[in-house]
Amino acid sequence: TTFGDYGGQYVPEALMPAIEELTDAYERYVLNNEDGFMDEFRERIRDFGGRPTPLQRADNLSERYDRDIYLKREDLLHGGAHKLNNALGQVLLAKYMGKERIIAETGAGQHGTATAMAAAHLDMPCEIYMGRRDVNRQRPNVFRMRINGAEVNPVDTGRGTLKEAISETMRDWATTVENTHYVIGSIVGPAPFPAMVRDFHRIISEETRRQTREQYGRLPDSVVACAGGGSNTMGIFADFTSDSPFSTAPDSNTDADDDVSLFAVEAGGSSLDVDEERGVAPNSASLSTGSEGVLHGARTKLLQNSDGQIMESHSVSSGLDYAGVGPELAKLVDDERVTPVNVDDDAALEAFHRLSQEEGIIPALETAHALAFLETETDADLGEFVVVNVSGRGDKDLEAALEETAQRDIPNAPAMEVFDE
Amino acid sequence: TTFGDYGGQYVPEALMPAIEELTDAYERYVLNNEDGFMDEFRERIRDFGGRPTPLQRADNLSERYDRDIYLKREDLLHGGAHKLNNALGQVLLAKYMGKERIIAETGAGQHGTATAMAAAHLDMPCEIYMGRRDVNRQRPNVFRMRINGAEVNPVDTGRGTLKEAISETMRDWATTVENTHYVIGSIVGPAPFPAMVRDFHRIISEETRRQTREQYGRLPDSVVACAGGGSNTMGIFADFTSDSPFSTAPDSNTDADDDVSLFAVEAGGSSLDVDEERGVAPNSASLSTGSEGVLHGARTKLLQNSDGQIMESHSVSSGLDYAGVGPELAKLVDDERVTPVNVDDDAALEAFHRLSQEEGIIPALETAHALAFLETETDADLGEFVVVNVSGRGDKDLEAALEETAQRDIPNAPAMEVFDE
Amino acid sequence: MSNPAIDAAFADEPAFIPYLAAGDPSYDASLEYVEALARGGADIIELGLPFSEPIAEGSTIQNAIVRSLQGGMTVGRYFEFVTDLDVDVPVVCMTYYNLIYQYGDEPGPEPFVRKAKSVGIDGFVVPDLPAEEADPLREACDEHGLDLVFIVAPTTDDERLDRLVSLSSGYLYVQARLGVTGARDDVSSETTSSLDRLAAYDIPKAVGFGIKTGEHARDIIAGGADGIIVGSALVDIIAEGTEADAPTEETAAELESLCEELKAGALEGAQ
Amino acid sequence: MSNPAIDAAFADEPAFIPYLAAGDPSYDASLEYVEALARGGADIIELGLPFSEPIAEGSTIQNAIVRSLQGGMTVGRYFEFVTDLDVDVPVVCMTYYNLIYQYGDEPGPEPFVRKAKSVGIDGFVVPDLPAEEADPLREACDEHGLDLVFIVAPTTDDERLDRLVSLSSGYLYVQARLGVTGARDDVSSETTSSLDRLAAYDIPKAVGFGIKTGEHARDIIAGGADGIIVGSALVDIIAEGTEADAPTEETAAELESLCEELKAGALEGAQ
Repeated sequence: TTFGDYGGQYVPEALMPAIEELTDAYERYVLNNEDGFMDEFRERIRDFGGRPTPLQRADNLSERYDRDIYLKREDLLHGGAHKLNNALGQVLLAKYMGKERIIAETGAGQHGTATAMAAAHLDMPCEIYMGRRDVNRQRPNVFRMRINGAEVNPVDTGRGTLKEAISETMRDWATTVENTHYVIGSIVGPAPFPAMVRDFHRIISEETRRQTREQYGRLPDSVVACAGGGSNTMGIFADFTSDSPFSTAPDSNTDADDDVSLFAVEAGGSSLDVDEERGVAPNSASLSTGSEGVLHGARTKLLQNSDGQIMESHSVSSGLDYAGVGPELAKLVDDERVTPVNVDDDAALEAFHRLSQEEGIIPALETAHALAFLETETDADLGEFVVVNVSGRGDKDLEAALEETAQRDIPNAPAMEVFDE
Repeated sequence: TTFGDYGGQYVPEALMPAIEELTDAYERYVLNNEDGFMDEFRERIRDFGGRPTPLQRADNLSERYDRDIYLKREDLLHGGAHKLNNALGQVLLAKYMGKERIIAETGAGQHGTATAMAAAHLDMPCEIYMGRRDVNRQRPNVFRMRINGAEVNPVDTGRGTLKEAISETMRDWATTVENTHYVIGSIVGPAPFPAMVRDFHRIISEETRRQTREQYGRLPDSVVACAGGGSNTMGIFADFTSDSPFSTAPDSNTDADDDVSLFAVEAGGSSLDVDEERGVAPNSASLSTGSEGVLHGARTKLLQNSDGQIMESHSVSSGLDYAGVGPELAKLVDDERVTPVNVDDDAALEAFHRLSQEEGIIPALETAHALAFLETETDADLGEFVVVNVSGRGDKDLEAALEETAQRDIPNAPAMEVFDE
Repeated sequence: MSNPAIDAAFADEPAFIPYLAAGDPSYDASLEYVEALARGGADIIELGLPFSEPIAEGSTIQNAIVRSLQGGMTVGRYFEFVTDLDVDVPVVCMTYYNLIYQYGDEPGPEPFVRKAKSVGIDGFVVPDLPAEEADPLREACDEHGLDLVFIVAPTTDDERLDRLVSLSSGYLYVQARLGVTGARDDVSSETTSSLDRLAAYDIPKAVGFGIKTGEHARDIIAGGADGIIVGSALVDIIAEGTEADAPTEETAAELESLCEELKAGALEGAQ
Repeated sequence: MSNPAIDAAFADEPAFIPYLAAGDPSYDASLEYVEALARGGADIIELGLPFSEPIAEGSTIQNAIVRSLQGGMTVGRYFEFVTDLDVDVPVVCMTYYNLIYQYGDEPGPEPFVRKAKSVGIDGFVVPDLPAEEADPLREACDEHGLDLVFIVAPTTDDERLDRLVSLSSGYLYVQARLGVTGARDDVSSETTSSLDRLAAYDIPKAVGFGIKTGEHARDIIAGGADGIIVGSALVDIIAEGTEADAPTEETAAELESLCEELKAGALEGAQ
């Protein structure tokens, strides 16, 4: 249940029996494919989700950076992001476990929409908790969840954002644990969630290994992914880390894998400095600047003040705006297997426009961070052959990206005067 | 250049040399794969577009209708609809032809966004004409085009909708024809456009044949697709029609194919009656109710008054809201190879909510028409094994669908009171 | 085989061919406007029958078409209009093919041509009908003795040109530049080279697209044209008059005056 | 090995254990409120140290935590608060593990426990610390002679129960029902069955979650509990007082009065 010193199960006693039950189900169904669970998962994520997603050479970026840049196109997964891998896996697992009801938290709404889709697909009642402020800011995602038949429960406590929604979902679970599964949205939370969520997302890594070999003849020199909670990150890193308990890829070769550099790109926000007085970190770079602590059920790296109170994080990308990070990723950083880097809001917006204009793919603002790293990284660490995980599409971010762009001096921003009349 | 009596090239003389040049390029590159054009197209539509798209069994619909309902998931193509097949094919062809600039018309913005993406991907300057009213109604799609680097030219003439945008694009082309390619958005227009656009979309049909055989062991009993202009329709029908000049599928079997029923589902709007006085048809059912005439470069079935003036069409789905239809589809209907049917706005909205809630896929309102046909079709004509083309996803339609739903009594509409506060 | 009235218009001096959309902005006003063209010296009148999807027109004429349709113009009213029209110059009907194709009880263009003949129309210009699709209309025109005028564009190559000339009767409509109809400020060098290419063909060449002043008219005739076609510059006067709600007579007088200038320019070019 | 002060609280009669968040809504007011609990008959006080992510609390206590943090409560101020507090009953610190873990210069819970001991705290309840993660804190508590109270839930099975009882000192916090903290209107049948299960264990059982009246308190003690824990019903009084901007003394008097009722109910249940 731990990754070195990270991980664990810091949850109320009332939930521990559910955690034990889930651990048992994880081992049986996910790790041992009991009743053909993983076969069914793979078939559904293929036919319903649209896997495998392509690995695409980005011709124009490759020319720009004078390296072979390949994009792992998770933006093409049903729902528009990698999120469905996990949501579908967990809802299916809940079904195998005999649960009758799904709950989940959501911030900007991506995990909520993925969970609502998976629950509709598998005919499971579903309720999503979402902060009132997020409900008001993310109307299209609330529409999507409602249209998919999920209940959306606005959370009015506190500031009405993700952290209140997580607490509220935990509370629901503490009350309904006997018939309800909590579909956690990232590789965070108490064990077995971080390992289980990774194992649903590791299909990204598995495909990337196969596709790089087929299309390029070898594994990449480096893999770049954005990291908030870190689910897309661990998804594409998983089979490149030699200590993955799930690393059963027939082509796995520990020596060669260690040559593949892994870069986790965090949100540098507006600054890496923190305002301890106000409890605000104007970034979400917990791997780069955080310290060890306990949040939402696990020990990991956190943005916290010296008392241990959790800081309010910030990023132009709401999906990266989280004060913690998956415990396995924290461990891999300590082990120097994964290199944490970060880019600021401005660089991410510039990369958002760059990929849109040069490759015809509008990325999620989360993904734009990974792409921005290509621009800032001028030395040779990336090597000749780089895979970037395009974790999601940017349709959800259009308004936000244009608003944030308008407030800044982004050199490649498109003029929007077409709306003037 | 014709399909029986349909088709042809009713365009100004100034454009005829470009049409001849395009015809030549179509024959060389598309039909004869000169310079490996089709190989490159197939590789790019795979890696950039995300083909093949899955053929998914819809478990809950299958149970509801007591047939095997399979969904061809074009909604998972990059951009969210089948549109990219054509846009990418034509932009690539323009590149092979040495053109330096792309123009296109767009109504609701789907073809414009697909063209903008393809042009960015292939590094071609791109301008999109869009009626002023559509610009104001479809802001997210205008954002997407601008973010992808395309110019968007609002058209202020007339009512500011699709027909004015088509005329304006024709005018641009008439001025710039020597260095510019006009990427037409459906299987309409002068020859060779209808055949060429079909040939870029027929990959849908090709995959469907292969996937039905692999997953079900045989071809389907029927194929159902919505029809506005008809590009997704001909895309999935193409290889099931024995007279396709492009029907080179190695497994093709004319006898067996003729057993596959093909249903083109048109927008019945609010009524099939027309208001000749006001020149308004409250539907877009040109195959079912239209008559032969000439529009936008081709002879086809049209909604027109007795003088031959084109009617203002209507549908809850802006993508079906067109007074004409592809000439090949008109021919296939006359030949009784394709059965035209129609469903009204209410049935389409109900089907929109049904697929969303029961299968976890929010369809485009266009697609919802195809799905609505399953509900109304109570006799056995569909057979046991039905493929429905899910031509696009409904993210673009969320606001419109909810607004239209709120104005009607749709039994399965979700309550939206979550927004009340 | 061409219409004698149209042949006559080119016989002695350069032909001045103004265009207006019938019924712009109303039936009665339009009658007066078209008659003003004749008073201003028109040798042939191109009279537009408005179609709802005018893909070959610039915004000036498109707006005229919208005004005319909103004013109640229909195909039936158009034929009445021609009947009511009191001019003694040939009238060429300019419209899109679908209106020609739909008319009457039988499919095809013949009923429309027959009716046109009966109301005194002398020929047709159909901007969306290239040589490839023209046979049925050409046959109907031959049957009834009407001219069918084809448009030659700067992009038209020599092979197409031969074919267009062989199909065309009355005159050739020489498109002065790429693009759509609309008044411009200069005379295109494309015009000159088009006329050079056409010199060898024994058919009157009338140049259109972009002519707005007597000076333009003069230069084009001097460059070898047999006639000039002017539409947008005249329609602009109606648009402004309609916008300003000016008296019909005032607008008609302005039309007449511009026609006189254009006609004079053409005559000067022929010196 | 448990803290004698806490043992004493259960020695003769049922223990009444009220909870408040320290610093809610301000340091000074909160001091008066907590002292009012003692005057109202508290045998032990559970004093919350607010954490920014209180995942186990219902909205009542979550809001109290927000008020307290906004009022400037920190870990350092909490220890001052306990020092300043003038009560003669044992104080149990209720907080989340991260604050315990972060305190001091060395990682781990020992510095926090040492400091807690020095200001007079007698024990801990840590809602997000299950048996699985409790060893370091258990050891530190043993070293300094403080109690560590574990929560037993309706979902806790017999195996886990054995382990929790073996780890717990002072008393067991018996969660009366599934869910989170918050005052309810009825006594759950889960409570009764939980108490039956626990009867065999030789450790005081204090029941919490949902108790709001003297009648509840009576029923629960009558059902076999050794104590009652009441939080939300008391916090509600502070929330209302804060909302109404009522004088501190008035709110303190209400708290004292409810404590008296609860204490009386508990004593009645022990008859």
